[in-house]
Amino acid sequence: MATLIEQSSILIIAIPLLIAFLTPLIGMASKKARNTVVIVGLAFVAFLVFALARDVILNGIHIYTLGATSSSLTIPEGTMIPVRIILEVDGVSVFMGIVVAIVALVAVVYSLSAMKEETGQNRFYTLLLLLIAGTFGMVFTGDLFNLFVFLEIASISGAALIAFKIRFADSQEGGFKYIVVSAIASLMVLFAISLLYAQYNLLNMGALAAAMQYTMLDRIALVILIAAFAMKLGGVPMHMWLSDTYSVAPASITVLLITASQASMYALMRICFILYGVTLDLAVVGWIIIAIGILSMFVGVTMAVRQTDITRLIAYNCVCEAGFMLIGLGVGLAVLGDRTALSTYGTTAISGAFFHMINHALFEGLLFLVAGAIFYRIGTRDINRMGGLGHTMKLTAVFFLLGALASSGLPPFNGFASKILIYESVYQFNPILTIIGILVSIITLAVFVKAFFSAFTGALLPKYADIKEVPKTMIAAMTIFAVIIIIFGLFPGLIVDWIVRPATDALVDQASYINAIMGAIP
Amino acid sequence: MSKIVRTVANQLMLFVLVFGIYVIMHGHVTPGGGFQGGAVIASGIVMLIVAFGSGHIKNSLRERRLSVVESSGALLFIVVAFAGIGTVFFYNFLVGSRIFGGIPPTGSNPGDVWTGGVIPLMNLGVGLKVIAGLSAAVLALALFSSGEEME
Amino acid sequence: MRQFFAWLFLIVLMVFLVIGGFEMVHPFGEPPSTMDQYIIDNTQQEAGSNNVVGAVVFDYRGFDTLGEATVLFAAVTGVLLVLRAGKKKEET
Amino acid sequence: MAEILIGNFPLVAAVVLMGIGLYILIFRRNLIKIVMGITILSSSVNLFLVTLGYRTGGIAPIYTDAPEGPMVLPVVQALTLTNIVIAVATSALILSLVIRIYRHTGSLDSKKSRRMKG
Repeated sequence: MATLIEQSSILIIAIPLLIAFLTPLIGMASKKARNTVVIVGLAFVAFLVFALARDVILNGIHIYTLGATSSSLTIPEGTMIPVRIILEVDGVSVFMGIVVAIVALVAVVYSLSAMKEETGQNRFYTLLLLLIAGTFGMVFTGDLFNLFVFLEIASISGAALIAFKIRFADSQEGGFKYIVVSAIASLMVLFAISLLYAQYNLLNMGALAAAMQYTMLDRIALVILIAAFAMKLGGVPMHMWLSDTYSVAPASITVLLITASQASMYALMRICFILYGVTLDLAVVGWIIIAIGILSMFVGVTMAVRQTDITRLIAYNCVCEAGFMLIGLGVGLAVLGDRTALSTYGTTAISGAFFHMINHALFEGLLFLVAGAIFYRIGTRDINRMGGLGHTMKLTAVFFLLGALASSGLPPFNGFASKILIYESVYQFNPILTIIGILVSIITLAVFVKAFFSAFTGALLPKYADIKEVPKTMIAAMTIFAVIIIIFGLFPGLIVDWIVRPATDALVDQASYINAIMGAIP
Repeated sequence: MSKIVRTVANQLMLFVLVFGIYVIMHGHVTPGGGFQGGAVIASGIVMLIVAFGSGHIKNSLRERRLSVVESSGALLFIVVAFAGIGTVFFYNFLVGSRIFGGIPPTGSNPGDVWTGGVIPLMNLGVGLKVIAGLSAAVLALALFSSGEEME
Repeated sequence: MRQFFAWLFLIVLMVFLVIGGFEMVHPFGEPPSTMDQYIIDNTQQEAGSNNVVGAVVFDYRGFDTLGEATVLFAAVTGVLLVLRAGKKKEET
Repeated sequence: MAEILIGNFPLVAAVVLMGIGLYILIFRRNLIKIVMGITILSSSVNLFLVTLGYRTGGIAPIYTDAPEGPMVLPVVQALTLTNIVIAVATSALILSLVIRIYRHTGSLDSKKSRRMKG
């Protein structure tokens, strides 16, 4: 068991890759064997993630040097800097890992019946696994260039999956937009990495953080990195692609794309808090991120009001919710240098953002799965052409209501628990931000109530009279999300103590991240 | 294409193959490696597609087989990486052993193929992957734009 | 108007990059090289390879290459997925 | 100024290529040209990376029959190799999507073939 945990950080990335390479071969022989291998493999990966999370939270940062004579040998003899690629797993990484592991399992379970009728399933599952492996790689790696490579894996497999439904022209357009945006963003990331490499001849994040001088070139690199990752996570003004791609992708893929976006947000935090840290001009950078957050909230919620397409509505709500996380993180970043402010409300704001991140993945995931279920049965996404679906698809209606209430931040659901953390801490930083947040939440509620009433209540339309509830595995997938939402809503304190608080502590503790790589060298 | 082009392409393919395999298998001694050699051979296959037409090539290069070759190349790569997990993932466990285990003298030397540890094996895996992958992609694009479709 | 702002953005970005890049990047031909010099000096013992770039690609940064091979694999799979012949007739 | 430009000629070339790539991405609406823009942008980053690793009078970092002289930095060359392969993969995928879009809409103009707005 100890060896398994020691190797687990690489196994979590390598096992999905291995299964992805095997899937085309197994799939030729038997569909059932392929589905079993995918599910069992991902369940094993999820188990490893939880075991690793427990170990990291109890024993501190986990280091894995690839290709060295020993996995803890970060710095080879005869030099003072790390040479090889190092996986560095701290509280933030395992937090993101838990999010990805839960969502990945649910997405695969949902796909089993949702994709039954489609052609090209072998390739679908291959790319699904690659997307999951890419996201895991992004959150576990401690090397900047490695981050870029995994970003590319996630974007390319994501784009191909968005275009999966080839009979609709919209899907191809969505895939095209996603890949163009991702390609530009990742080239910007690479350019920024090369600027950093040019000065320090390093690629490891911990070593770079230790060597960081915050010169003019570093500032340029920081601006480019923030722009690129904000583009990838769909922050306004670079949000145009998000609604077009999320609305046309198969529902299980959209859920994974949300986690891929959150991995970009993780990378943004990693760069601001760990790579640059207190050398940063904190207030300015913090306010830039807060500004992106406020804009995202406003634009997301106002655009959501206008939508008649149910998936586009949820996609704009995603933009809006991402704004909440950005505000929480921005406030945390703005007070990072100020110890008293950090301990009174800074860490609470970051905790709120983290908690909202996992909640966001859960309730937006649930909403997208519900929208996918409706599309699966009636073949349209237009709210105005739906009506009375609650009579026949009772469970789906309940799940939609659950997701909508959680997203609007009503007690006792999980969205309330995380939003209240953000509200109360941000209020001490700047009260206006809290007022904006509450306002946006109210409008969100109005949007969802309208959508719910026109889609699920009212008289049952005659053309939908013989609509049945969706297949069992789809219901099972939605139930998993719903149960976790309710548990998180009822016991928020436990979740915050177990996984959110360690993540927050790891994020503000730049010194131990550097020490894990550089050892005793100051 | 005309008969001259097809005959010349047929003859040239042999040299392309030999050169590509040379580049792949000497990747640890001379400039080159799996990606470069794979691209050389894949461009040879593109030459055949241009000369004979994609419909003709489709009959001999079936998509299924290309998929199998591509997957096995990728699997060879990741399995060699996994094989080092007794020490650390990606550990070069073959240096100093019987297989490709030679250690070249320090500094400038004439070069020896029997060196490099796992590097030649990984080059081979990547080479197979790139050959099959690039030809499959080009073939699919060519077939699709000429109106036919892959299986 | 949009054109004007786009041009402005482009020009400002270029000036920014040129000034920032030329003034700050190390002088051409004399890069800082602690990590790279270590690799150049130790490749032959550690990886047993004469080709230093090959050793970096497959040994020191082998994980990147695994990712790179995966990117290619994903792209080829994606091309074949997008260009597959759907069984159902297209209905747009 | 002139000395800086001549001394850093490869950097100038990289920035010019980057400008061309961004110009295409911002102002051109043809989908194929967008693919070309991304490829040019990627080439500019590759050129920049390789330039960073150059040492005056350096030789290729390969010990087989190596002449005397300092070796240029190998890591950037490996990074460039990775990025080249990634660029190939990206453009292959984008081109296949463009072919599909062309089949569906009969146009390569991004304004005409665009269906989703807002």
